[in-house]
Amino acid sequence: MSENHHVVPLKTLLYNAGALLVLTILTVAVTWLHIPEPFNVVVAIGIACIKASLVAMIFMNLYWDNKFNTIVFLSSLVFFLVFVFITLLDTLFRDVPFGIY
Amino acid sequence: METFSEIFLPQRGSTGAADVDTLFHFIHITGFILLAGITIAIIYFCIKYRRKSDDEVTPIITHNANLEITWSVIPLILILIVFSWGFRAYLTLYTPPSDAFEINVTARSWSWEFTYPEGGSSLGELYVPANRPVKLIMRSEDVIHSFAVPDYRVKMDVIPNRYTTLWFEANEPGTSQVFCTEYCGTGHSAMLAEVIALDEEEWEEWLETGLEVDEDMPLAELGEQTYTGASCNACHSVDGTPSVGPTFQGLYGTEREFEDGTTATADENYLRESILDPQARITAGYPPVMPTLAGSLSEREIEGLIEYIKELE
Amino acid sequence: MANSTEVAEKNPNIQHHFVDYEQQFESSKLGMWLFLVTEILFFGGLFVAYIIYRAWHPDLFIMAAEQLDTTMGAINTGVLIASSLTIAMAIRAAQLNQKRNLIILLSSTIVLAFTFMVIKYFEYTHKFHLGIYPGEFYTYEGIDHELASVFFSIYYMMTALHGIHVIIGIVFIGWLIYKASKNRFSDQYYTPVEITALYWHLVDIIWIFLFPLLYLID
Amino acid sequence: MANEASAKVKIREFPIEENPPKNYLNWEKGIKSWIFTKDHKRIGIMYLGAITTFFFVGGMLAILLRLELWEPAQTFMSADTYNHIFTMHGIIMVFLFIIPSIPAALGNFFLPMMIGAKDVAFPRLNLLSLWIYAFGALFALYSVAYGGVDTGWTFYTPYSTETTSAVISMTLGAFIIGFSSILTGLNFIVTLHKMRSPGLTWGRLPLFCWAMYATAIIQVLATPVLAITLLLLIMERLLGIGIFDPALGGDPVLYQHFFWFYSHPAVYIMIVPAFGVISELIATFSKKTIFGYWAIALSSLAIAFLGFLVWGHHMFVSGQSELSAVVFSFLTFLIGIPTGIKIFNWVATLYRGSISLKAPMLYALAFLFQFTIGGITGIMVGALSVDVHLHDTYYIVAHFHYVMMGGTVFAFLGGLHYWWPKMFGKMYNEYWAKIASGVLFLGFNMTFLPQFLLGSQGMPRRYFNYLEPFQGLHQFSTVGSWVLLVGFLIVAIYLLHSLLRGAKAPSNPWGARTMDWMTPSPPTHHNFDYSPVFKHGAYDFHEPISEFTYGIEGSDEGLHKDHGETDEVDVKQGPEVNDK
Ligand code: HEA
Ligand code: HEA
Ligand code: HEC
Ligand code: CUA
Ligand SMILES: [Cu+2]
Repeated sequence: MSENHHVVPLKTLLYNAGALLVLTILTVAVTWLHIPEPFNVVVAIGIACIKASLVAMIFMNLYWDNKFNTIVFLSSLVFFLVFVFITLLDTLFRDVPFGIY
Repeated sequence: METFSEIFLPQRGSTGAADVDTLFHFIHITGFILLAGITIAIIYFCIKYRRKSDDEVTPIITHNANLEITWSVIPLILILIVFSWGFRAYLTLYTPPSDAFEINVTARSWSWEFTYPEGGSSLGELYVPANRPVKLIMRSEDVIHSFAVPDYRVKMDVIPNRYTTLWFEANEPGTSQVFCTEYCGTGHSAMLAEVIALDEEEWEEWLETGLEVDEDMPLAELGEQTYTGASCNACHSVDGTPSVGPTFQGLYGTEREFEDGTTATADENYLRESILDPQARITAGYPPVMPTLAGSLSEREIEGLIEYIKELE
Repeated sequence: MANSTEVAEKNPNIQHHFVDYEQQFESSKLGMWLFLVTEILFFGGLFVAYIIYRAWHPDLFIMAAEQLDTTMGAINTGVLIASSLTIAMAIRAAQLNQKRNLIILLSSTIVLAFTFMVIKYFEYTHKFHLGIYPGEFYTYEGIDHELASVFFSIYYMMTALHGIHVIIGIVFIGWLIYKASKNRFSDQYYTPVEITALYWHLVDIIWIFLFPLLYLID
Repeated sequence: MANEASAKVKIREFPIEENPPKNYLNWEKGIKSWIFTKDHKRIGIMYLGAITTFFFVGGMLAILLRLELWEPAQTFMSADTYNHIFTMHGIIMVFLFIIPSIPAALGNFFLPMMIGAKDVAFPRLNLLSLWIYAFGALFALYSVAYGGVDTGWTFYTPYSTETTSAVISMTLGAFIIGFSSILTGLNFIVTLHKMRSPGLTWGRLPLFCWAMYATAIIQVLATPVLAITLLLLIMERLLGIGIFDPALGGDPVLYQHFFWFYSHPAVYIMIVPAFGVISELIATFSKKTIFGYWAIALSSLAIAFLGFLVWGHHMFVSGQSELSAVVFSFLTFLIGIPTGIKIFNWVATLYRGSISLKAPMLYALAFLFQFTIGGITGIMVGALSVDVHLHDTYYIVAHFHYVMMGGTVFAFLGGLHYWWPKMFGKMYNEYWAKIASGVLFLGFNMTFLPQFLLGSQGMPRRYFNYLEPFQGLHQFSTVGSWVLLVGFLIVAIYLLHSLLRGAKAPSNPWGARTMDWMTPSPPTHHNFDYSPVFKHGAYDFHEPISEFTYGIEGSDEGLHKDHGETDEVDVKQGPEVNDK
């Protein structure tokens, strides 16, 4: 039974945590650089995404797991993005007069 | 065609209405044909292929790709037509011409106030020139309302924190009904108004004199007008039926009892106070919801209202 | 469903309607992932509010974020990452039948979770002290923006909801420790450890996004 | 297909025992055996009881609404009362009746049986979902006791933050009920993935299951957004957080985005299960392989997905940007295509079938007619310029009653009749059932057809008072609602009669081929006392019924005396294999 469950090596776990901590320091450090808008957001979110994928893949075992679980996880992000972008389609374009289309 | 149209739709009061109507009829007719086709097929099959014995065997027909494509593509074409048509008309509906005559609209629970560039304002009656584009710049003082004129096929929500706009061009002089079509509470269905489109002469004349209150009109008649114009009728009846607020019938001269236990006689002063500062004394058994009308009614209108209430025995 | 009763006798942790442990384990895990999906969309609503308001009022966010203590936020990020590590190691301990380690690792996860909450407590009280309350109770004058209270409403909604999730996590992990002390887990059965860990990692992931979005605006 | 020998399993036929003395209803006795049951069938029955009760309450409120609209101005209730009543009508019908209706009652009962499982994947969660539902309903009742709400079922801000009515407890109730819906959906997805019996490939899955699968996806993805929306609304009232309240700098239109991001997908939570029921009814009562199996199955998923992209069509005149209105309108139309595919495939299934016009089939045919009207008027209001005129008028009211009442409720009634013998082991009176379906069809169309006219002529919705010229149509509609009431009373009477002294039902009165019928009526406690194996698809009507009652040899532990045919199949096609 649990023979076919993946037991993650201790080293992998520790390295992963180390990488996460380094990225945390990095994300704080880049704010000292004062990257101009909007790239600072891009960098901050980019780093957060890498961190989240590390947690999901290693700690949450998705890398070794049934791929369907990954699909389930990613689908939530897809629908979240749908929510964000379509709403922005309204909120960012309220003052744009209709004539331009 | 015109009479056929009038079964479904109100009269066409604006230049934009015809395009909307044609699309409306197009969808109805196409839809009806589709529906008829489906219904006839169902009925025909049900009769033709009725079960005759319990051990009937049916053929194995699993699918047919050509059919699936046909009944995906035909609707696709139809919706593309409908979409672009609706889109184009919407574009005109919400792009006011630059020379439009501008009027400000203020919505509050539950009345409409119209302010004209010349400075005057009217309650519950919007005067516009016919055959000339009019642009409304609208704002709400409390919750969301919606300004709708079915005759003109226009509608737009009126929201508290920013201006929304709407434009139309009445194609002939006449009166059309205005509804509030966004639910706004007790008086929602009484939040009515009228648009009165005037021909050029009348419009010029109205611009000159209309904003001033007609000095000759008897006070009670003015009061009656204000009663609906300022939407007192949303909460007060004149025939004794209970509503949000007490009825006006027989109100004058009676002994009023208040939430704090005190009493007073409903005389002129009391009526004036009730209109201008409704929260000062709350009549027992009623919620403290009446909006103040100080500022939006002229002195003569207030007098008119009081006179009108006095006359309602 | 072959002979499910027979199998069930062998492993008392299998419920009657499952064929074997594998089916039950995989089902629970898929169930948990689906639950995490709902959690993501639940928080997603708040992120949408955040994004919309930030797009509308970038200046507000820059001004208001200055009131947030980056150091504390960063430490808390580290704390949560460490707790993710300990709970991931806890699964390993369960898989390898190391009962003692399992209990120690779960307990350290709880300790870290409490640390997180304590730091949050100090952050909150500091703000309350300044009069930075959510919504209408906001009284702080230091930020020259009429929507300052809206920023902090979003901040409080996000972090408080996250904090509630941390507390729920603490309760569940506490329950795991209790069960572990009763020898309930082994390489034959550790589903609860696995799915609680999934939950806990998600709480971590959400914080990973909250931290740069709320604290690191410049 | 290099089959290893080990994948082969001996199977045999298990002839169905008719009306055995022990079934799930009398398996255990006492109230406790119900409220603490983990049996999906009993949970389904309790849901059925609850939603029928709420449908009755919501329906009676509707009768009151229609009565009040008999005359302009006050007929017998005040404007405030009217506002409370239509709000309660909407909330009860949507959150307490229609969303749980087919999934939680019929789905809970039949989904596990259709896939040959003993129960759903998480029976305890299932029971929890019922309790959460009951708990949420209590909040709603509490709110009614404390004055009810008058916001409309949409809770638009800022009205909902300003009104003095009991908004918090009501939204809390809806918030809680949302979790029950999430749990049901989650349970169904896992059940369908992990609990299918050997041989039940995705391509053999009954279409009802496919529909439940699509519904469950929407429930899981959309309902959490409702939860956060209502939570923010509650916070707006409690703390004044100012996200939605314009008085505090918030944006009321943003609230509408949040609300409809859930509530538009929610309309597909209401209708997609109905599609599933209709697929079963049409196939069974035409005794014919369903036409376009994959088209119907996958279009449910397409609808579920597209349903997330169109919410803004409720906001064409709300003040959202024109760009988004245009995008929303375009996406809205796309949904017509997968839906049309379904309708056409159903009609094609009738072709050369062996059609039996039993009451469930009558409901299914009425569904086709009424839902097509509802759907096409949906296209009508999806057209930008036309919706400007029709928005918030009775045209909208008619549109959504045609899809919800004429669609979902009719499908629900069809399903209720279809599965009644299985659920309770009793036949209903076919004669009266046919009459009632006719009365309901008539009453429904009398009530709501005139509302299209009212709306296109400009009559706004949520209006307590109306102008004189609308009176004739309003009265016609009110009379229609009485016909509806009579129809429902007939249904209630003969169904009660059937419960008390109906004839015993055979195990498969309609000759269906899905697994839910391959067990006694009512089913035994564990659904099947053997491990079922699927040899054929759900609509292989050319195979005799005996081909559908196979199970793994010996899995009954010697319960079955008469031994049918034996066979051997490759069970590697079981659920585990399919997933990867
Ligand atoms: C069960 C519930 C349900 C369902 C299934 C639908 C289905 C659809 N609805 Fe409806 N709708 C509601 C419930 C539902 N709706 C409710 C409750 C409201 C009001 C909420 C409120 O404000 O209180 C509402 C309001 C509503 C509006 C907002 C109107 C307004 O307020 O101004 C719109 C606008 O686009 C709309 C569109 C649609 C469309 C395009 C579909 C489509 O899914 C329909 C698709 C079906 C067909 C098209 C018919 C079959 C197809 C064919 C026969 C093929 C041929 C077709 C073509 C050529 C297109 N609906
Ligand atoms: C599932 C959804 C659903 C259903 C089924 C119904 C059913 C009915 N609705 Fe409702 N309605 C809504 C959902 C629904 N409605 C919503 C969401 C709104 C909008 C609210 C808002 O604006 O906020 C609305 C609004 C609404 C209005 C508009 C109010 C207004 O805008 O001012 C009207 C007016 O006529 C109306 C009428 C009716 C009528 C006559 C029925 C009839 O079909 C009812 C018939 C039912 C009965 C008479 C009950 C009898 C039952 C039994 C005897 C028990 C036996 C039962 C079984 C055995 C199953 N409804
Ligand atoms: C929100 C609904 C509402 C509107 C609109 C409204 N009222 Fe009232 N009115 C009330 C209520 C409720 C009361 C009783 C409570 C109170 O005394 O404030 C009341 C009380 C009164 C009274 C005192 C009656 C008594 O019982 O002593 C007068 C006079 C009055 N209103 C006049 C008007 C006039 C004139 C208008 C229109 C210009 C108007 N109201 C508009 C709700 C309303
Ligand atoms: Cu104002 Cu409705
Ligand atoms: Cu919709």
